[in-house]
Amino acid sequence: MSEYLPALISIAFHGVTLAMVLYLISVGLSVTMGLMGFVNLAHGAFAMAGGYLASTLLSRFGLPFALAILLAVVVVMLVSIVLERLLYRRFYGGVELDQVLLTMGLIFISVGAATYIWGPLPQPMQIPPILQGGIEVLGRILPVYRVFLIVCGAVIVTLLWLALEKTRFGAQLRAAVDNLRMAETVGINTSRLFAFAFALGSGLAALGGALGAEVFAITPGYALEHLVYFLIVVAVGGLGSIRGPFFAALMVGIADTALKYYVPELGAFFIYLLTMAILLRYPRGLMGT
Amino acid sequence: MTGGPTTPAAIETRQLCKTFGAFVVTDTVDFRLEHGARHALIGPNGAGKTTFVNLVSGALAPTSGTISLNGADVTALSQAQRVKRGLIRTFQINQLFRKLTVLENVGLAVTERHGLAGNAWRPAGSNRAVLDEAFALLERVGLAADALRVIADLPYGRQRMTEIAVALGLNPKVLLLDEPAAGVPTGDVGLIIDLIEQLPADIAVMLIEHDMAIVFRVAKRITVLTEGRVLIEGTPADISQDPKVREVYLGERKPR
Amino acid sequence: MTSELSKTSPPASDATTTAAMDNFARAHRLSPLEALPWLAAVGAYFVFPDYLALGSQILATIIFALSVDLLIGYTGIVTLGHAALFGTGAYTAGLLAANGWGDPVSGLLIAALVSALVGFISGALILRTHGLTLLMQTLVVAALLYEVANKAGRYTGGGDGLQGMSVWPVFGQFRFDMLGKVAYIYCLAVLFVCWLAMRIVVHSAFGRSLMGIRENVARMHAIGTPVERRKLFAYTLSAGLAGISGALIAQTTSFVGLGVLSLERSGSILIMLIIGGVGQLYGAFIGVPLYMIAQDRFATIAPVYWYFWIGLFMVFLVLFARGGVLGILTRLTQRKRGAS
Amino acid sequence: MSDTPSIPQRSLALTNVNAGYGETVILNNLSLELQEGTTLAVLGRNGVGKTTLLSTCMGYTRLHNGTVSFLGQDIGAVAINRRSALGLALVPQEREIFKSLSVEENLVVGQRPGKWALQRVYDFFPSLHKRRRSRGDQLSGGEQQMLAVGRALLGNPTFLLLDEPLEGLAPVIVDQLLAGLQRLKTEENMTMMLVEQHAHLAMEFAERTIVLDRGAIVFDGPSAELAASPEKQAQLLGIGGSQGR
Repeated sequence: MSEYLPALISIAFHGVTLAMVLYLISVGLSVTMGLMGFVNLAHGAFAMAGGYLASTLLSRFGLPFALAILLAVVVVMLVSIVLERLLYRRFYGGVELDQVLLTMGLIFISVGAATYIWGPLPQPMQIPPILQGGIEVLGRILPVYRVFLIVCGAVIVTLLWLALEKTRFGAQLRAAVDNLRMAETVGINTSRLFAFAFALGSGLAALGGALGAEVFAITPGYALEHLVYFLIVVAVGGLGSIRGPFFAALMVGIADTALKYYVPELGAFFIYLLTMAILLRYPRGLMGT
Repeated sequence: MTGGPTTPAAIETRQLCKTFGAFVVTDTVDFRLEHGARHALIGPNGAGKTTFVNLVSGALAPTSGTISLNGADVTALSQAQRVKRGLIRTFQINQLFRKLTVLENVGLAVTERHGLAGNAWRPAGSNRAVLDEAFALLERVGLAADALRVIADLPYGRQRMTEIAVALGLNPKVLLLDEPAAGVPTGDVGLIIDLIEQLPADIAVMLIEHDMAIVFRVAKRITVLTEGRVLIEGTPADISQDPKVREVYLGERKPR
Repeated sequence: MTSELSKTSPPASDATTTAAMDNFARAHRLSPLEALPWLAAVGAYFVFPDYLALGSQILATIIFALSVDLLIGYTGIVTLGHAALFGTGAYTAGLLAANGWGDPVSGLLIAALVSALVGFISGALILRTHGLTLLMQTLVVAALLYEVANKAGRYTGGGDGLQGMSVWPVFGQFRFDMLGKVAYIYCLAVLFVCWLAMRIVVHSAFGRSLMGIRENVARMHAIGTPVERRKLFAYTLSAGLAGISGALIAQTTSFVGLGVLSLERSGSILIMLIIGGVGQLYGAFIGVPLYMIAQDRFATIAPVYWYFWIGLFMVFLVLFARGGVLGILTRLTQRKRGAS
Repeated sequence: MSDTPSIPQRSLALTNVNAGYGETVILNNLSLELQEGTTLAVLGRNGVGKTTLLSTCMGYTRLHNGTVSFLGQDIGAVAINRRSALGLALVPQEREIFKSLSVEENLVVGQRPGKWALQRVYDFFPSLHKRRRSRGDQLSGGEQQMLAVGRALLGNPTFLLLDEPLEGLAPVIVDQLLAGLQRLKTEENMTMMLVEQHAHLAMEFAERTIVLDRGAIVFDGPSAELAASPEKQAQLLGIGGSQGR
């Protein structure tokens, strides 16, 4: 048993790291898809933008790590509000095909723009010295940065859930998911609510993209390459759900890590198979409404 | 057949139930629609009338209970299979192809009935027999002049008539009419009533309708549904005199 | 059935009605305009002899776009994973040619059958879902097959692509030449057959019922249409067409890479189709050449900008020009007619 | 604001309204005016457009023709949430309680400052206070109805649209709710439009009654007039009366 333990710890550890990043990036997508009825395929582009911005602020402008990440998140949120007002809102609850086309277009724009500005190679993220190195846990050396990532993710998830449960904004968001028309009837400005929710989701994606740069490397093709995983987390978790994607992310993160460890020759095959099976059994996802 | 005490009904439901989550919309309904019947189903909003139509027609699967058509259990059959056996429904809200003509709307149904709609080879318009049959049907129901007009351009009353014409194109043995006159302006209601009264006598008709004028003109039997249950069934005279009905359906209470 | 038909009253007597019904019955007849794409294709053979390789790619890709149009435009099934079936056809033809069976025509047919089979099986599973879930399922099927091809490197060459394809002459007579003349004619002939089949299908009663399903499923159920079966048949047909397209490209380029199964492939074909116009049969003939010629020009000059501009163009399209080029043309002709 | 009796202001006015869902027109050329502080009962058989009338006031329907104005402002194109801000509130037929919100959250989620505050609603409906931590989907029918009314009140409306608030409630609850509505009328001078199946209760409650048939008004007058005439009731509302036609 003891000989398996280090491997299991390692899998759990790296699986949870992957899950945290996946969740941060995908949770906003769940809101756009569930609440606004919008297939935002370009969601990953916000994560990518967060990564690029943070790394540039770090390497070129020498900002402190925390400040660089924060600034990147804020910028992405502002840009996402502009996009939401100008583009996205016209297509809420509209024809799926238009949404697919629009967001595919945005993905392509993001690919082109990123290649032009940063070139085709992965963008390195400078990690502050304090987060470098490793610590030993039960006979395994675990990288400090990944521990930091898990802690960070856990804190943000807790804050997010608290905000959703305890604040008026959270109550309004839940009310709108429950019954959009009634939410408007009691006077909630759902249009503004959507913009806020969209910006929040984009900001979380940017955070996930920036912090998780070593899990999902920052390259121009980012939004397209990882799209399937982001969508799987949302679809399996349940559209519109905030908690569902968390468990889906854990499932995907740990399964992916374990499978790549034990049966690397099969790659992501089982994840896809599992997703198909879950969606056939639960078309609205595990925690969908 | 000869030994049975009763002949099988056109439609018979036994202990039919449908729940959505904890919410019971159809509650152990036993219902018989006799051959050639003119039977109205009435009840307040939310009594589960449309749900009942959806269950009988096969658009929804019941939680429990059975539905039989001419004595044969059809509970497990798909909507398409029930249509093939002559069980046809119309919709409370028009479900027509708005960009197509009246003739095409009916033609689609006729094509489907003849089993020609799966043919991927023959051009759709080339089957003259189908078109002629559809047109003859429109002449019969008084829509011939509108045959080539697009649905979206028709007055609402005519659209509702087309809704029934589509059902007739399927050769119904049992016809479930879900509020055929809903949304029709008062002046045109007569057209709908005439159309229902002229339906061939061998078709069993179940009619959901709020307008009591229509119900009392057309129906020979009435079932009152409240909260998913059958409250009472009887002749129009029975129903109009029943105090329970007056209370539940009209909300009458003794002033206190 | 015949007794039903003969029972009806005699045909409409009214002369105008009869004329209108005759028109209706003739709706599927060919119009002279429909010769245009073929004249253009034959013309291109003589006018641009240096671009026949690109031309063959365009012709083959039109078939792929047609197959997607059958689903999206006619049946209303939005798929983000049609590369799964395109790629299946490509790998089938490729594997046949790499393993000693290089006959193109039979290879094409086998590829079509295999793709149709994969389409039938996956369709039977995923078509039960709707909307976003269905979209996801199409995506996942494609991702699944991509992973299979990627990991079965021993047979497929994995990321390096399938090596050693040897394609025999067409009908044992016409060897694929360096200039791509034979390839072009071969693709054109196959496209013509596929177009003909597609045209027959969309004008048939079956095609009509697909459009009915797209417009109003509830009504189709109520008139007794076995909706799921029709959708599955459409999906299988579409899969077969996609397989033919993939096989054509594999045979004419003698190469198959993982790209044939990629999300990019599924996405770009959608874009090409939408640029042309959805659900009108000829959108594919406009969108595919426009996209691929522009890509060829732009991508050689400034590949970095290509994605950017095509993305911008798509956003523009969805904001201002829904219905694609065909939609714009229709609106223009209608406006002209309205003005006169 | 002044305490001197003022000339009653026009609250809500519909002029030649054709409205419905999508292409379907349910209300046919309907005109109606209501003064501030008055109560109106809307009666009629099922399916004649009573709910559609309320929905049109709230902005759910498609207005094909005509105008809807509130406090002198044309609101035909005003968004639902803006109508709420102007002072319109709806208690819908199905209550439509937010099921994943607690009772208290249901109340405050759309709260606007004004004389109706949370505590006042709890005083009004004490049983809501007891259940304030329960989730919306764990309430009884009566509690849901009180919550729906309380939720509407916390928006501090001047006009309350009530769609069959008494339906499906136990008699004792009906009395409680009616008492509450009565207080709103007399103490708060609330303008109310009440759709009810319980015709007598509604006529007792509201001073004016309209009867709808096929989307048009077929009776408009003092409630007492209709209440005093069984023949008229039978003709307009009853099922016995239409039999001989």
